[in-house]
Amino acid sequence: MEQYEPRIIAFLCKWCSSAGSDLAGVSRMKYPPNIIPITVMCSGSVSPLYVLSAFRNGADGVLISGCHPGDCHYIKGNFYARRKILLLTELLNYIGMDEKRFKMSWVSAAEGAKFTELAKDFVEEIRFLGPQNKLIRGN
Amino acid sequence: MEVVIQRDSFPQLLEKLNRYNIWLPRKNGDYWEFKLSRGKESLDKKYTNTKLSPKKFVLPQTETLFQITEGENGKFNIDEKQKKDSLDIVFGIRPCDGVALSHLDKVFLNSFKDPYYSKKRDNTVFIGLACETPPFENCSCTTMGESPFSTKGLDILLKDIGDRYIVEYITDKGKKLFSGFPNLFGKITTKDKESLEKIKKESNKKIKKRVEDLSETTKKLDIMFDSDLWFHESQSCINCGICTYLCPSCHCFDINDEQLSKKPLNVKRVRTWDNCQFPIFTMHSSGHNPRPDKQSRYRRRIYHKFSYFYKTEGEHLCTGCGRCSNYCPAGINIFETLQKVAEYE
Amino acid sequence: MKRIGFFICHCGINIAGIVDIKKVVDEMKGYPGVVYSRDYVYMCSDPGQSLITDAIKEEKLDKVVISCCSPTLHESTFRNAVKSAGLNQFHCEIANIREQCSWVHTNRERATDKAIKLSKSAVERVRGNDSLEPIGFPVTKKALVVGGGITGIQASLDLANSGYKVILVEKDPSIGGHMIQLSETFPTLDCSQCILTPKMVEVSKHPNIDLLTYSEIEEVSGYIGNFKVKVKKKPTYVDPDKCNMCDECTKVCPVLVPNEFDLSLTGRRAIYIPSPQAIPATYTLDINSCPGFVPIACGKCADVCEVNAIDFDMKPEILEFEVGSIIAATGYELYDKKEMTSFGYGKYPDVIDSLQFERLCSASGPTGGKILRPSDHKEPKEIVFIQCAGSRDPELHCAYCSKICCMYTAKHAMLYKHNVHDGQAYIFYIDIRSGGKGYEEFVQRTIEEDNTLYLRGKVSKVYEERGKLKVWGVDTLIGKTIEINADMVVLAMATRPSAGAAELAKKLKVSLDKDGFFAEAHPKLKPVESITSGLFFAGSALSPKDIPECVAQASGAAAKSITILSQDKLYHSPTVAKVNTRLCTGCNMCVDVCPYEALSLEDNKAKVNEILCEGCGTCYATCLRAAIEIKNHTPLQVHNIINASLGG
Amino acid sequence: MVHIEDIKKEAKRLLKEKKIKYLIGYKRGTNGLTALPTFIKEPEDTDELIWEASCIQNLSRYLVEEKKEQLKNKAENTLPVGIIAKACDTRSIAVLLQEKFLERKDIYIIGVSCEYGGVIDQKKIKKKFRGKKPEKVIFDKTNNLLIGTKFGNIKVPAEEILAERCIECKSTFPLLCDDVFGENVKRKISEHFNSIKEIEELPAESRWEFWHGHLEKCIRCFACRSVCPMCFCTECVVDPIELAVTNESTAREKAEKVKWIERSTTATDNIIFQLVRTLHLAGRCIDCGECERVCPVDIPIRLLNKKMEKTALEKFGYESGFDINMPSLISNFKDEDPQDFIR
Repeated sequence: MEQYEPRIIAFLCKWCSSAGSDLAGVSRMKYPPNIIPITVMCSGSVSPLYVLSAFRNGADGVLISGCHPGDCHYIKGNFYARRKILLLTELLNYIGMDEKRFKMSWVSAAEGAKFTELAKDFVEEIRFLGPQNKLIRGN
Repeated sequence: MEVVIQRDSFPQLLEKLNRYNIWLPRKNGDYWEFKLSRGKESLDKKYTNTKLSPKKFVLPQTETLFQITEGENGKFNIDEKQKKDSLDIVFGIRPCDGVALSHLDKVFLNSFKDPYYSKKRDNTVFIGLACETPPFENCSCTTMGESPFSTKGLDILLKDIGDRYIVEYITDKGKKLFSGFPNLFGKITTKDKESLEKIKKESNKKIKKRVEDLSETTKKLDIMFDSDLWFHESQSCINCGICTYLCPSCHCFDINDEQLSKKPLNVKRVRTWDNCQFPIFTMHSSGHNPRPDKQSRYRRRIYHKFSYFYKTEGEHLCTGCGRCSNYCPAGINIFETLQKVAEYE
Repeated sequence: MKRIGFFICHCGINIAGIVDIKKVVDEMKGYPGVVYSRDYVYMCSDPGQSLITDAIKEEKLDKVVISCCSPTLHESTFRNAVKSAGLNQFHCEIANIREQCSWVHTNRERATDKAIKLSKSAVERVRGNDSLEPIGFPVTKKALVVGGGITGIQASLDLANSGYKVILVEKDPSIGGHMIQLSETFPTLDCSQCILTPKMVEVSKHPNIDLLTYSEIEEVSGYIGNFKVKVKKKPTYVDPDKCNMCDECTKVCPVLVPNEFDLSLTGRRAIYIPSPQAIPATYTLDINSCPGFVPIACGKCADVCEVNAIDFDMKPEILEFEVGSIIAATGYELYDKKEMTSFGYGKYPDVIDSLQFERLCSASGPTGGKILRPSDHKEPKEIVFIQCAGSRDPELHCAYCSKICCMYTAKHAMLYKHNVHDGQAYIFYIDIRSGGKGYEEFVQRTIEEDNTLYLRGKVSKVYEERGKLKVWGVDTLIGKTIEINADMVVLAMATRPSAGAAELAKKLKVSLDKDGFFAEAHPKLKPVESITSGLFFAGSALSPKDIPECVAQASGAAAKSITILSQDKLYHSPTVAKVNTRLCTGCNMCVDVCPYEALSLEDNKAKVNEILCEGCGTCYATCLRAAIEIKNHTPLQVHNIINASLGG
Repeated sequence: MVHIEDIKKEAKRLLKEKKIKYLIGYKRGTNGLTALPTFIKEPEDTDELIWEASCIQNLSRYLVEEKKEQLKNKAENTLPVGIIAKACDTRSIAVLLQEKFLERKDIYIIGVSCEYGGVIDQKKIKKKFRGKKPEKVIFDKTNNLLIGTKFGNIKVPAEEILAERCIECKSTFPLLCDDVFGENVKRKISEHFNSIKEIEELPAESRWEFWHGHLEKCIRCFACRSVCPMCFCTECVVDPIELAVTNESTAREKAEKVKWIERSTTATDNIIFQLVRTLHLAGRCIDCGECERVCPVDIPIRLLNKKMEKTALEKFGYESGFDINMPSLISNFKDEDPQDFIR
């Protein structure tokens, strides 16, 4: 039987987390290819609709990653993101979506290793949970 | 033709029919809806009427018309989603909703025969249940020229006379359905007929007649288009779609293509209910909206039901079931509007 | 219909080693919109770039996607190439299949699958991109410098000497700041006033500098290249053009108030000149202490003024300017003495702060350069200097190091010894921080040549007993308590941001750091820049600094200003927010969240100032009405990218 | 105690003295117990006003409509519109003011305190008085309500028939009022978030079954959205109310509308619609309960919003509808906002 391969969308802010994942590449660190990165300008620009849309289109997990508090390229975008994402997390959890499928992280441009660890752990967590079939479109 | 079946035999009847999809009214929380039968059960004596009308059996809210998929070699495969050959049997259709089915037939089976509707209509047996007591205060079938024992649109009508039902076959389809098991049915007696007449009379009496002669009343609509009645009647409307989505006769629909994947292409064409009370219903792509306010939308609803449809089809597109008025969040009552039309000078 | 060209780079074996290039090329060939798909070993090479430009022409491509390394490396390379072929730069997008794919994965099949998804995503991104041109806007070739201390003076002179007009605003009646109060400067011991006054004079004479003393910033609006500034010029009640500096007025003035310039060691009249070297050289009438604002009450100065320079009817003036850049150099002040009661400061006249000691050492000071006790004008024979008075004390005072105190205290001890040859100086210190050219040698001289006794430890209490100041402290090196009977105690007070900094920050709409200093845009790479383009900081308004550092930052900020002022037009990335006014309901939420003040409400609709907008998109994610989005980062693009990323 | 005669008198005065354009209030319903909205222009019509526990609706929704009409017709409002508002209704007006959709000068608020009561839950009444046809509900001075029926008045303990939201209500006294009737009473409240406790305590899978089961039924009549005073967007993100296009809109603008969900009434898209609505109401919903009341398929929508209300309060110390000058929940942050969920 073919092994189940989770599909994960990662919204990475351009200045910290995307750069951090670039660094993971430059440092030739290895992580599983299940995570498809989507670069956004700032974690603050990620609308909850993006997350829901990712789940709807078949994502098994969604990651949002931005700069550490205080390091935001846009000064405070990640603080707004933190609020919105917490609200979304609470809501998804409340309706019975597995909260582990949705994650937020701070990854700086220097944290290639952190990104690698995060990616590995997240893929394994999702692999353990299995396919997400609650918010799949058409259902 | 009329026969009789004991109330006690009803579960047996269901059992005999169990190779079909049998739908019975069942309570879901605070309201009734049609649910697939779980086997031996009876019609609940407390049953009033379903909140959502039975139109969904012939005109589902969402219906895939066909689906296009792109194959390996770039060829497209078109799948017409019309595989419905199994029979659906729906018990407990109130006569008003049966009348509504006859309205829908006029729309979908007359000048243009809608294949999707037609197929579903052919494969569904609608078994009515006459109202020995009108279930709601707003029941107004008599206003519409119908009765709680009307047979329009139905295949079979059951009439509850206490411990048994009088079974009236209306169509051949209906007659055929029960023909396989004659020993469940008995002959109708004079006594049965007498008690039925009594119940009928009682029931008719309980139903409020809102206007004396609806057709006379609605003739007034011809001169009322610019009346400020529409403004006042619709002032508390909130532009939701409850009245039309719950209405058994409303049948406006929209068709959309829904893309599931870009490459390989996977698209389906879907027909969904639409709603004239939504502001977007008449919105033009230019930004112009010929029915820009709720008074024009409410007026449209009344005119469609009591003027335009009447003029083309000879019937009012309303069965008096009362759903729109029972469940309107703002308490707008279509029958009160009709009364005001009647009083209009 | 869009004609999109797809190019994939092998990057030698960096990409091709893991990703099945051919499979990606084939897969992309069939993707909607892609009409051309090919690979090359090094896309960024000249032949690689020519492949793109040629294909644009031959295949009539209108958009291009290149799957290669991170866009941080070659996005601009490829966008320039695309531009040279006649397309708008935004019709080129990069899919990063090296750093985010081939370098981090090992499974060929799955890495290839991911490369395809990333490539499709880039196609979806480029599909939704509009042609955009950088937004150009003009620059007012004039700078505003706030603060007339050494930092502000240096910045103004550098700007003015480069040919730009400068408006220098100083809140006090004279420029010169704290440096003009100092005696000698470490480590060279040259006279502070002697080296500063020529610069002050140059400022006053410079044709490019408009000096506004006794003035404060009232309001700042606008943006880089186009700030609008309102300055309030307080009335001095003395017409500087008429005043001939005869000094008759001060002789008749009946009021005596503490002299700020001498830090209350002397007094001054209500009408006064701050110091002999004051620039502008004119008198100021301090209306808060003058009893005669109603001239009938006093008016003596006006009576004696032969040139009628005194004008009681002078009113505050609001002056408006347009400038292209702003440098805030608002400097520092000493820690509030009220906080230092345990050392007897404010209670005993002979416990003084470091600036007061500077005045005592200064030849122009109250004692003519002799070090005498304020209480009885006797020469102190034993003097205690206490370092870190308020600094490096996170529990009670300031957590940070005030940086300059180690050096000036060493200088004070040295100056004391040069003045009072038989005296003994003690210095209580935590550490001696003497990083800097010639600094360590200077401290060593203080210790060795001038026999200053450095005691490592803190002072717990200073109190007076029989005419002496008892200093209780501890020497942590020998582990014993120490008691010194001193004649005078000098506190090396912590430096704080100047009082007006917080208010100015509000007007400039920038944030302060946790200590109240201005916050630089980046602590290392943008040390004089603020988060607001066109606004710079310099000197001790940012953090405690000595003179050479202040001067260096002043020149740095001036140079940064010149990078703006020297442009005829400035350009700004066009990927900025765009409002759909038909959807906007004017709820103000985007205005609330915008970090750049780029949004405002006009006629109850959000309006974008494209020059201020940095395109972060926080407004989009906040807007409940989907009435605002970032150009070329539209929700539709993201929606399609999500779909493509998941294989749709 | 609130006396309807006082309200009528004031309403009459306002209309007579032309202080208000018209008054939005409650009149006796013709269909069951629930009071109906009425729009009174003439002073003599004020007699039809009622005030009792059946005045369930949040009439501020009609202020939104009035405003929209004004915007559409670019008309300048000359006189304020009068409105009879309960405590929760005034909070929704507060949010509308906070979001600058309404202007204070355009509204004249006649606040009515719910005192010890609140409004009734139609479903509870229906169950309790099956067949008795209740005609009106009268507030008692105590914790009881009197239900008027053909068989006379029946006394019922308030909590048995009050709407859940009223039982959990923080403050029964209206804010921002021009006139206010009734007293500001402190009443005992057991738990503000009692109604969601049960769901919160379910295991995740049961929570999913609960919500999936409910949202699957949604028929997209959009009554929840239509009745909500906070849903004043021109174009709803998930499914358009109307298209914000004009004759200047380009074809591309029209073509490139994002379809976050489809028209097909699939459970997934129903859920996404409600999730988006819930998120958009976070920090804005003031728990008037209208969405849940009007839902024809009995989806407990209020319990979604209640969860956000709880999160806003517990995590961010934010309460909606009390302060019109502060930034909204999501257009604001505090340095100490929780981040333990972030890795």
